[in-house]
Amino acid sequence: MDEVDITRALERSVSRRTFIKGVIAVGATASSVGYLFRGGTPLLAMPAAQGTAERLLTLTVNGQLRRVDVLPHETLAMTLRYKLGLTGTKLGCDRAECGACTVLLDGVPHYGCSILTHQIRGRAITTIEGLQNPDTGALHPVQQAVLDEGGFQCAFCAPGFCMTMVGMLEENPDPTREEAAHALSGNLCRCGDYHKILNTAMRAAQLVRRV
Amino acid sequence: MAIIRDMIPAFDLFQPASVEDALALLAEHGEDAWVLAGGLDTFDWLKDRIKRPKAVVDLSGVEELTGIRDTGAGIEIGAMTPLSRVVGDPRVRADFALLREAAEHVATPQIRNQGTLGGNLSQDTRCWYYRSGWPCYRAGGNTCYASAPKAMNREHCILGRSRCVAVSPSDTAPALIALGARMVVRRAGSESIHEAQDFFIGPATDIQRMTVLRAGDLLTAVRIPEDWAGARHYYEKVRDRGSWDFALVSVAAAFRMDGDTIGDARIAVNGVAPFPVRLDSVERMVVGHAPDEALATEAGELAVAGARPLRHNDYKVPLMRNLVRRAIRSVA
Amino acid sequence: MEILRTAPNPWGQEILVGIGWDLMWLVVISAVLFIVVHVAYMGSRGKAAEDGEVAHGAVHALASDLPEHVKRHSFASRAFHWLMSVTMFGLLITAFVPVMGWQFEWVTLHWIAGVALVVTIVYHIVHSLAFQDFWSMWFSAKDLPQGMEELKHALGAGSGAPPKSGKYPFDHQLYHYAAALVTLAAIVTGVLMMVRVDTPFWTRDPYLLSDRTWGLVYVIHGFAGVSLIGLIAGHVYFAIRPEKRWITWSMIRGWIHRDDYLAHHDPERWVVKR
Amino acid sequence: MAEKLIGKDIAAPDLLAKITGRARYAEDFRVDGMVFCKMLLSPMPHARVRRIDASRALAMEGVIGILTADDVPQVEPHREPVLTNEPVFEGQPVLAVAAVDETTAADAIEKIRVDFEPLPFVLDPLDSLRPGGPDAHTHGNVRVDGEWRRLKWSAADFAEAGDERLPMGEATAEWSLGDVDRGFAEADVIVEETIVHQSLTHHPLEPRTSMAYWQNGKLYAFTSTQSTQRTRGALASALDMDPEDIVFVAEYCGGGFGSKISGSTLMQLPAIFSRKIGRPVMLRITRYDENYIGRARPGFQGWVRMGLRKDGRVTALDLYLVEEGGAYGSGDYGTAGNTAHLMYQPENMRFRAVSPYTNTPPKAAQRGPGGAQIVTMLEPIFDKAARELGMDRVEIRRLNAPGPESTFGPRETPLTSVFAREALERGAELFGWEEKKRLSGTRSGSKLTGVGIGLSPYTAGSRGYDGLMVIRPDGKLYVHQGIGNLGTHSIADTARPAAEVLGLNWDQVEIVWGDSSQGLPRSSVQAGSQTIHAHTRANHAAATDARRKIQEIAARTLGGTPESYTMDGGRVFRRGNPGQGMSFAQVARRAIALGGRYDGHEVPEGIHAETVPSVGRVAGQGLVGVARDDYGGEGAIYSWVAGFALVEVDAETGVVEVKEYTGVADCGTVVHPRSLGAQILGGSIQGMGMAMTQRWVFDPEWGVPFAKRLYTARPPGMLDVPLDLRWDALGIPDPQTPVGAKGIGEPPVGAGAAAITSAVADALGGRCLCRTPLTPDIILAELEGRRTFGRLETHVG
Repeated sequence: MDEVDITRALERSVSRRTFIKGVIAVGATASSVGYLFRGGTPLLAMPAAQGTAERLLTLTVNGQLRRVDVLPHETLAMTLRYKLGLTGTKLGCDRAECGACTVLLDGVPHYGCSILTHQIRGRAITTIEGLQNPDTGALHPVQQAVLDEGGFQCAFCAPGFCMTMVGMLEENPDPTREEAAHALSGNLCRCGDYHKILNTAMRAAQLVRRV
Repeated sequence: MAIIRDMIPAFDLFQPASVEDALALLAEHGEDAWVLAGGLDTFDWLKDRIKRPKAVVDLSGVEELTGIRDTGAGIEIGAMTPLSRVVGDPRVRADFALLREAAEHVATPQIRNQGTLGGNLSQDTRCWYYRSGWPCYRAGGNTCYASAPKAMNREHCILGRSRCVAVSPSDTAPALIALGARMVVRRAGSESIHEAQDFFIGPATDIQRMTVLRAGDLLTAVRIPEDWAGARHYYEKVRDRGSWDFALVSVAAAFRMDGDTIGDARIAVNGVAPFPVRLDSVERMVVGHAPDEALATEAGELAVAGARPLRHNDYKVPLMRNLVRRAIRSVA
Repeated sequence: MEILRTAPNPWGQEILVGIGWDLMWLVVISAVLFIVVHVAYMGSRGKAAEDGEVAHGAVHALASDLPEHVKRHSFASRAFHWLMSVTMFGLLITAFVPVMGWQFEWVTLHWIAGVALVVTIVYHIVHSLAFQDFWSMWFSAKDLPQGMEELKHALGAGSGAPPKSGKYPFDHQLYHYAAALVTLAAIVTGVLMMVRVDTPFWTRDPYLLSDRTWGLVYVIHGFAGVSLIGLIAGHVYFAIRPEKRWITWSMIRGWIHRDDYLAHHDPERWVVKR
Repeated sequence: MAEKLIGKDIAAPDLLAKITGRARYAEDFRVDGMVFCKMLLSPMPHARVRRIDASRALAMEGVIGILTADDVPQVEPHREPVLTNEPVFEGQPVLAVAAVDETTAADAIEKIRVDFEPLPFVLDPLDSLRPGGPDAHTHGNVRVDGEWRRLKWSAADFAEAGDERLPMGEATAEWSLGDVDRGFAEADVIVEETIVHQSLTHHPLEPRTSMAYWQNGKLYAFTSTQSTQRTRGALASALDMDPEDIVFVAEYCGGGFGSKISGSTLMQLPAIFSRKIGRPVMLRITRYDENYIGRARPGFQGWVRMGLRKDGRVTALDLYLVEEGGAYGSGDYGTAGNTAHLMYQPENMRFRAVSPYTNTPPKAAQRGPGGAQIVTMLEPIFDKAARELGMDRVEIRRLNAPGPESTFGPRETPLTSVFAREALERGAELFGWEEKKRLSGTRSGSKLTGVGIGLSPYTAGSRGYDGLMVIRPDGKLYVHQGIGNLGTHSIADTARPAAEVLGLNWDQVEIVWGDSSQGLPRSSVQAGSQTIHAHTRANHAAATDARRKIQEIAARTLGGTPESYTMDGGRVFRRGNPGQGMSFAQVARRAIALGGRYDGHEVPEGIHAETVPSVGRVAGQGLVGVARDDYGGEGAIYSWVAGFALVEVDAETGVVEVKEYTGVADCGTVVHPRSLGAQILGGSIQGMGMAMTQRWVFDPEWGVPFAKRLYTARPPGMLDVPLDLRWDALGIPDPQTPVGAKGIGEPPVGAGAAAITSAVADALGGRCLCRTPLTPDIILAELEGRRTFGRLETHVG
């Protein structure tokens, strides 16, 4: 069945209540068979309950439109890592505690492990893979600051910290060290590299202000 | 009960775009429905596979539940308003700084970006026995594991216990009580308004709920009247870590001064009982007096009168006493 | 319908937690149905009045030297009965009203009522053994045929003149034993359960018994509790039925009229001192 | 002149990958046909599996197979099996299920019915030592000389101690130096305390995920591990295979701190499972799993008695430790005893210890195992003695710290170098000790100020490993590193001496790491803070070999003696005549042409058997430098960190705020200053977490742990550490190693933790709480005189 037809069929099955509609993009869908949710039902084989969310979503990830088959109970971190191959977003705890999965939704840091992909339709998702300028290859000031300061040790936390820093600088490009510490307090670094991470944040702020 | 605590089991996801539709869905699915706001409490339960709702009603698309507006007689904050928006709101900042401070003490920046005011108020307790899926009273079983003679209960209650000894985890709750807020609760076909302190219920009333909300109910908004706008206030949360930690004890207080004496006061404490505790008797005692050290001491002692600590949380008695003292001292 | 509630314990073992509350509703609904049916049945037979009423004043040969008021219950017995019923109602209300949906802080009231019940029961046992005719509540195999007749009449199903009983009719005896058994079960389990409740006198210890044993204790307590709903509903219903009022009054006034004595009791089996 | 590399800040070459999402950690690998497995964890702390019924799970669509204890290598009961039918801690993996996706695998696990028979369990080692106390294993509660024993102390042992002092029955480990009784007789001041150090989980941010598949009889294994080549060896020996049949990939490791030294037991699981079902298997370890199998630092309950003369010298130290052995035993106590001796150099010492097994998650080395705990516990007690003697705390430490002639431990081991006194002096200066100690015990409002010192030694090196490197025809030096990449930047930093020996600029150096198929040399495990010492030496040796070969090739090609050639910037040339020379690219091609030992076709004598096939893998790629570190040396290699902290204790809430911290290291030559600073401060911060917040909590009735979440286990976050953090290093080279560098990973942990315990005791007027963690409840209860739990109680929460 054609994708668009499927979606229309689904829409018809939805009751008259006003439910959020997935943005329907024309074109081929991303692989609807991810690593994560292959076992159960393939797309649309499962009869949807009245009014339930449709599974085919179009997400804006790092400036690109990506079509994905997303199960209702799938978290954004899982979609990114297992459906879209964006493994830069890490799962440190999967419980909104460590911050390794931090991504930006419309520029604001969120824990990717603790939000359903279905909850963020229409919002722009930025992951660590999206920081570098895709055309020029130029690093984001935050990334440059990491290189300048030799930031991070094991760096499993690094993508999350970088995303939080980007979000922080968007809101406050001239933080004090203390403000930066507060802004970054939702990310854990088990290597205890907080000193260098704060140096990096301050350096990044400098670079951002220079741009 | 180790076995497995991973991967959310399947559910049907409903994403209403209006409160009416949300209420209709909740009415339709009754006990099988689960309200999803910011999800920070929800996903723990689901990933741990302990609570298994059939239908999840996601409120993220209900725009009318988000936002802060001036009602003329105060402000109304939509239940789905993210905590960071509450923190950043100029009106809250100017007139209800107590709420701003409390909201700022919630967990982490990311959680404040995602977590909602309604969710912070309605979240379930963090008792680790209950959260481990043990069949305690709160989970429908016939015992409390946390108050057993050798149980680990440093974070449990010293007041208000009734079979269950868990504590309310909300940081914003005591602030809203101190500000005299009212909670707007709707269900299909009706609306009710609750004083903040009555919104939270103890195990004596219903051991399986933390708030008045029953299946089918939706907390839609919090109204803060002008009464305490611009009042002097005190907020303090004592926790083990500087972020991502619940209060061991927290205090929120609002004061109106009458010259050198306290003209009016509202004081609430959390982390000490299964519900945020409003200290009416302390309020009555301090009004009309100068907030000197003697009054602060007396207030602290009165606040903890009747406290019954468990094996590992005796420290909460002096901690609560001292925080109430500090609150009184703050207006000296 | 949920008869027993189970849950995995902290080690993942499935344990009993208590009875299913559906049982409570089952008993409540059954009791109401029974009463409704019985009222209708009795009404249709129009027997109530004639069975119960005795023409007072008729001089009876045997009655000449009987006092007009035959003493049936001492003050102590009546006091016990009513105190016990207060505690029993207290227990039933604090146990089941919250389950039915009206929430309040029931635990403390419940255990206090339970303690009061235990006190009254202990008093009753001592009193009945030491000061009362213990055997008047007792029946033996030879009493059975007569007892069955009495039972039929008690329910309004008998024909002809009601058979005369001893001091306690057979239905009372049966009821007493059923109630005693169930109440004792509730008391024994309830006293054990006190260990798990915080009181001013001790700190709770849920680990006195294994959680499997506790499950049984809860189930027995639960069954006893819902059984008591049925027993007490029946008791109250019959007590207020018109044909039984003469005997109900005796629990208030302490005596029955000489004529009721002669009409309903066998003087051989209930010997009244003249 | 090529740049000087040692002592410069150069970002590690893998950093860009780490901040663009390109760095692949174990969970980031994907293979066609890959399936997921999930584990069923024991719900009981000690049990026996009677029956497993997996029929409903196996009937599910998408479920591929099951792996049980019967499918995995059988090991002796004191060794941790991959899966078990007799779990000895709650959360131990019992079986695993593979399915096409994770949700199906998790659903399948729930459908499996396992009939467990509960067995007696014990959480507190003292309970196991009580008369008639339970044993954690059915075989006994301690192991002595490789044999199980049931060690029980007498009721009299317990009665004698009372509630407030550690009972001390028969020990299983004991040593003495001098005569401790005589030492106490000579002492003018004697301090005595009972101590409790809680167990705490490692919690590396990356859980120990593994993926594996088989192809043409070879195992391809991807795992999260601190070491690379040595983990391959561990995996091979566990699976009884030739290491050369494993392609082992571990490019990045998201932290280990001792918990992933040579991988983990569970890294075998996907390999075994994959062999059984013929599909690649991913075992994504969750934080929940990690709690149980991710290892923990063992806790101590102990007793210490210390005697000092008026002049401040420690005359006697008597130490008894009861260690929580966990499910599979632990040996931190040994290092603890040695460290205590090393720190204070007591004239007489007695050490006794016992380490009963307990039904708690397995223990393992955690950054500074044994040493960190004992430094944390002893420093405030030592302060107490200083206070009684009226001596300055820096001074008394200087006085007792070891010097160049000192030895330590029962075997009276000498040290290669020690500059502990200098570290103290430099730390005192940088911290402003003289000025800040005046704040000691002062109160401002509700805040009590305290200053503290932690002087912490730890092992810092090893000898005799191999270096392997190739100069390829592109003219670049490829340094092959068998060590791991866990964030210490060692893969790059230990290569710097090689570049310097060969006169290369850093951009002419490439690092080859993380994939055994590329040919990696025999290396140290990346643990024990050895790497910078061991592998600057090994790479120095291999580079020296390469240098010699380059000189020989130059001499062969251009004439003259090898000695007449020198090199710089990627060229070898005649001394005094830079024009006469050849590029390294030319040298590499020439080496390939010459073959034999030049391009690795001939392997030198003396290198490790594990390096030999690796040399074979690089043979022919260019000029091969390969050598064993034969520099030798005598004595133990130790680094030191002197930590200084200023804290404020809120007397009304019990909250401790660390305001300032300074750490100064004696760790030889500084190779990479910024990375060194990160180690000193990062380790210290881990120590602060240990001292202030982190612990395990167990319900004593069920033997089940809480504090399983990060927010309840409480590793420190950014707001829990001071903004004012300072570090420095003495930079005095160790004379016994050509580069002069000693390790630094571990010494800071004890320094950071002890500076806090010492400062908190100072703020409380010298009152030592003598337990960790110093959470607000414990401090407030102490201040208010309301302690409600036992002095020796562990796992309190």
